[in-house]
Amino acid sequence: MDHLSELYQAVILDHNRRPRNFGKLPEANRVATGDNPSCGDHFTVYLRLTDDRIEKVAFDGAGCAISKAAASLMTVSLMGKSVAEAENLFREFHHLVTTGEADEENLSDMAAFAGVSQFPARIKCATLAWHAALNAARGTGDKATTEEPV
Amino acid sequence: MDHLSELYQAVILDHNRRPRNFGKLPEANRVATGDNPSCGDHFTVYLRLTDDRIEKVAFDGAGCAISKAAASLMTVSLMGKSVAEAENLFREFHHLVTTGEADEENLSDMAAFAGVSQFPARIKCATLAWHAALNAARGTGDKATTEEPV
Amino acid sequence: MSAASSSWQRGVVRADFPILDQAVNGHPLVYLDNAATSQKPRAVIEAMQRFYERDNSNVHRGIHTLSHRATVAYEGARERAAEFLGAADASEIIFTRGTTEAINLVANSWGGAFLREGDRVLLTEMEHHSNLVPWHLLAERLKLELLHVPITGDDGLLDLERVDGLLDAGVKLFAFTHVSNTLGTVNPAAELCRRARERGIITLVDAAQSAGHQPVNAREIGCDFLAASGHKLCGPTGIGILYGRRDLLDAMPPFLGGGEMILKVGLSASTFKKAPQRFEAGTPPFAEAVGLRAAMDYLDDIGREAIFEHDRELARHARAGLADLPGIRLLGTPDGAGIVSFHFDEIHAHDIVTFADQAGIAMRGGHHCTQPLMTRLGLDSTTRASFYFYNTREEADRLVETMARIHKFFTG
Amino acid sequence: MSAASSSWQRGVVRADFPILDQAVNGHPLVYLDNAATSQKPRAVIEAMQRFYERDNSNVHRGIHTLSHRATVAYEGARERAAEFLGAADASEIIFTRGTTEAINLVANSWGGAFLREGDRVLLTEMEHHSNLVPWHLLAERLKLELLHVPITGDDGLLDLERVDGLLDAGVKLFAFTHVSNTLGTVNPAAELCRRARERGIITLVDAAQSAGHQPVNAREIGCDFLAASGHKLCGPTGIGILYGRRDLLDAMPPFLGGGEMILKVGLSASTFKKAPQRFEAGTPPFAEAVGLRAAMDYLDDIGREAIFEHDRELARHARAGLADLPGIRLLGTPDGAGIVSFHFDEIHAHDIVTFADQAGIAMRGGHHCTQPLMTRLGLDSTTRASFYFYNTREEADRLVETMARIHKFFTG
Ligand SMILES: Cc1ncc(COP(=O)(O)O)c(C=O)c1O
Ligand SMILES: Cc1ncc(COP(=O)(O)O)c(C=O)c1O
Repeated sequence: MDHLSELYQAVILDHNRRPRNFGKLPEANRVATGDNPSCGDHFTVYLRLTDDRIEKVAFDGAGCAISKAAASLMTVSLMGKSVAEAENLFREFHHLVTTGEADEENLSDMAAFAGVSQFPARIKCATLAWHAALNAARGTGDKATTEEPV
Repeated sequence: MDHLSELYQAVILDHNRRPRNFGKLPEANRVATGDNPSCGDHFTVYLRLTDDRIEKVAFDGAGCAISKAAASLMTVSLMGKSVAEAENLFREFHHLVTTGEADEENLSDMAAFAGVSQFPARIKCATLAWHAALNAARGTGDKATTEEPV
Repeated sequence: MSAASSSWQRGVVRADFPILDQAVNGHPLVYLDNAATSQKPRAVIEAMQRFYERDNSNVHRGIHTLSHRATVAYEGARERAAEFLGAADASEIIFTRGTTEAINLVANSWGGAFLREGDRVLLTEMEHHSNLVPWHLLAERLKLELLHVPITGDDGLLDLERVDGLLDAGVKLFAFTHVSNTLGTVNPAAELCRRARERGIITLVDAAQSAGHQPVNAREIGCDFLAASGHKLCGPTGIGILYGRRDLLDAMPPFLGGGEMILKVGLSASTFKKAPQRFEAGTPPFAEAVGLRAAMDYLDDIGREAIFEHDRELARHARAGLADLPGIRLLGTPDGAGIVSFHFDEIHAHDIVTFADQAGIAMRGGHHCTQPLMTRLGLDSTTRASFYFYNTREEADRLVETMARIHKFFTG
Repeated sequence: MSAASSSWQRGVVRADFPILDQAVNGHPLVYLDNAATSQKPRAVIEAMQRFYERDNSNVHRGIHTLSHRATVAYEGARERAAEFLGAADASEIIFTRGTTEAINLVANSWGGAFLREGDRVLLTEMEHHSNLVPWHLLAERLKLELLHVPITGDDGLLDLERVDGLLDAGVKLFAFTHVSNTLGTVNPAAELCRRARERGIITLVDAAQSAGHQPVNAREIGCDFLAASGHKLCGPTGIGILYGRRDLLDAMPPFLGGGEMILKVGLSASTFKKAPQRFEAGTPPFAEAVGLRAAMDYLDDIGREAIFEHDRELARHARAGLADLPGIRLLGTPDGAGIVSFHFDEIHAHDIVTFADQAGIAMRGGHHCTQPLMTRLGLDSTTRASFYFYNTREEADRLVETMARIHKFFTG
């Protein structure tokens, strides 16, 4: 069960059980959804964007522990970031979940997702909400699905 | 080359080179064609049928040595037969080419086709003109193809 | 149970399946994903290997020795499939890539020729996407209306009282699954076909989940079409079977065009062979047919009645154990086939499947290609264990124990 | 020639093909029916066997270890195929049953969506039925007109002077074979595609006979679609490849409906994934993909340039020997691929093939699924010898000697 406790670290189980910024965001001016058609996971990410800066962010929807905790931790980390900073952060996060290597300073609590790299089938879960958030931030309005190329 | 000389007996090579009753039959009142779509063999059989008796028979078309010789020998043997006798003769011929066993008295020269039974892929060739002839005799007017169940 | 079945319960058949003899994540593999695809006995793997090493050649077109051997093997597989599925004649058997292509063939060829704007097609709420999407595409093209037999609830039974009324609503074709891949429900196929037949309605039975797991006889069922996949019945991938009643097949236009299915081809038009060749354009999966034949022989050697009893017995046993876990929602009925689907209030199927995999257990979590059924049940996904004759009671026990541990891990 | 090619000429590669080591009718097998299907090296047979014995599981839908391994293997084969055929990206590769299904996919999906009554499709007089009949079916459904590039004569070359005029006659799609399976003609695919592209005409290249016999790069050819069959390039039956330019694929509606290709399915409508998944409904031939990948590796290890030179060298050698036989009519040109087709005035192809088979030589006689070409040549059938890299000069000599004996037997 070593790999498992690495995957499901305490911080992940905690965010899964008590997701932060969960719910709709009435003042949102950007919204996008993310679907994983193969398992039915689906999230909506709400952003309040002012002058290219993410002032507020929330999400709702349903999914596995990994996708839900990743969405929750993402909302915490995106608060106050510029869109460019968000893109950078995602690049680091993506690097983390695909390789297990982290630059802990930027990722802070999200470093808990290092274990995902041992579970290639779950990488999609960890990045689902991120794809939706970035689509919203970029204003492309596209629907993110795990079927799209990263 | 044993099997081969059994397949291509002198009488078959002879009928292939000099097919009997080859050509159209202007006085025919029944005509049917036979096709082998996999190799392009195609024959037309012409019958003059009076009171259920085959008075005259001819064929034209093109095909391999086996199919041409079989057509030629068939025309010789059908001359003067009733439709029922033709059906019986075909049953014997079919038995011969599938099993190699002959009742030589009825089949006479056609017994030369016993070797075909060693070449299952060639049975279709030996029976192609027969199917056309019987379709003509029965007056079904169907086109015979080797794709039809025997 | 037969002597055969008691011997395979003692683990004899397991030795026929090389793949089962391995450790996954440090634990002996417990393969409970049989509804997705079955494993292959050595007899099947070796039949194909032997074919490639001795007889391989394209079929039909050739008259040399190898070509003749390959053609005899391919057509022999067709005859065996006719027997396996209770067709009247080998000409009622068309080889396809799988169940999905078989259903698309019927939708395109039969549906395209015989359905008209406003016609209705009856399906059910428990269909696999492969028996839904072909009809969606056709309905859009021809402007058909699709109706669905509802299920009664979590037990996943078809609401049989609704069937007659729906059939009477101007339905031309009734297509339904024999066994639900998500719930394990065994639908009363013969009874459903009888009701349709009385009304002159054409029937298609999706036998993907039944053909390798219980005796399936198209004539006894009384259906017009029946579809199955080789890979789910111990055969190779790349091959499936469509059974179609001869008179229906004869009246249907071609599906795909190409070599093998034609009588005469000109530059701008062609004429076509009879069934089954008319529906097999291009080089068919002939090596796969050899493997499929070995699979059918293998299954009938064991006996499909015995397999059915074994599968459902394991499912009942697993169900009984799982029922005790807190917060579990069990779907389907104990009378179903060897498939158990369940849901935990607070744990997502993907987390369960990942956890189980770490314990060496291969299961599936998701919508199982039955999204409308999920919607009907108010779920996004379930976790599914599906059994086959090579699974054991001990494996069912390991499943239950592992689910108990998972529950503790995520909620305790 | 490369070191590799000289080593396989010394018979090293033959040892990789178990099937070649057998006697047929008392003579060592000489397999000259490679245009119908190729034989399989041990590496391909064993790759599939290993897959079934260790990794077999359905792809995409699962997240357990075996399913992940199978998915990685399947998608790895797609990437390898992209490289093998010069696609820009793996998403431009769709796995089909074979060339025939690939062409039908384009005809139905692209043709169905983008062609209209009165539109013209340009083909050639030398097409295989698989690149004719799908267009016949579509032309009948949509009322299209089909045009054909003529050949110049027995040399079997396309009349290139006629191409521009035909393309200018309102053609929307130009579909042609890269290499003729009957004549061995190698068409100037890049040149033909350039002329079409200049006019905004979509192109489809039938690479069934070229993909395993010479370097084939879709981007260098500049085609929009390209189709090939696994079984003709040392791979298994049941799998083929359609290359399609990404932007075209993205604009095309689904072909078949079913599992794997959907985003969301409701009871009466569905939405679809992007290419390539959109075009792969149902369980794909994933074990075959593993075999196909091994085949592509095997061929590129030898080198397709070397294979091309070897094949055509044998064909030229056989041609030279056959040319001396009285009454022979040789078709195609000495510059073609490794295929020799011929006709004797007084001897039918079937008799030749039967006779050759008795001498252990596997050849094909008939119309080779190119009836319109036969009509054009004024023939019912030809006899065809088709070479591959495992054939030897001695085998080409045996062919010539045997044809001389046959000629004597039937005419002497
Ligand atoms: C030129 C050509 N096109 C298409 C095909 C059809 O290929 P398949 O039968 O593998 O679909 C063939 C082979 O028979 C061929 O030679
Ligand atoms: C009930 C049912 N129908 C159809 C299918 C589709 O079968 P295939 O993917 O082999 O075409 C499946 C399997 O996935 C199934 O379970």
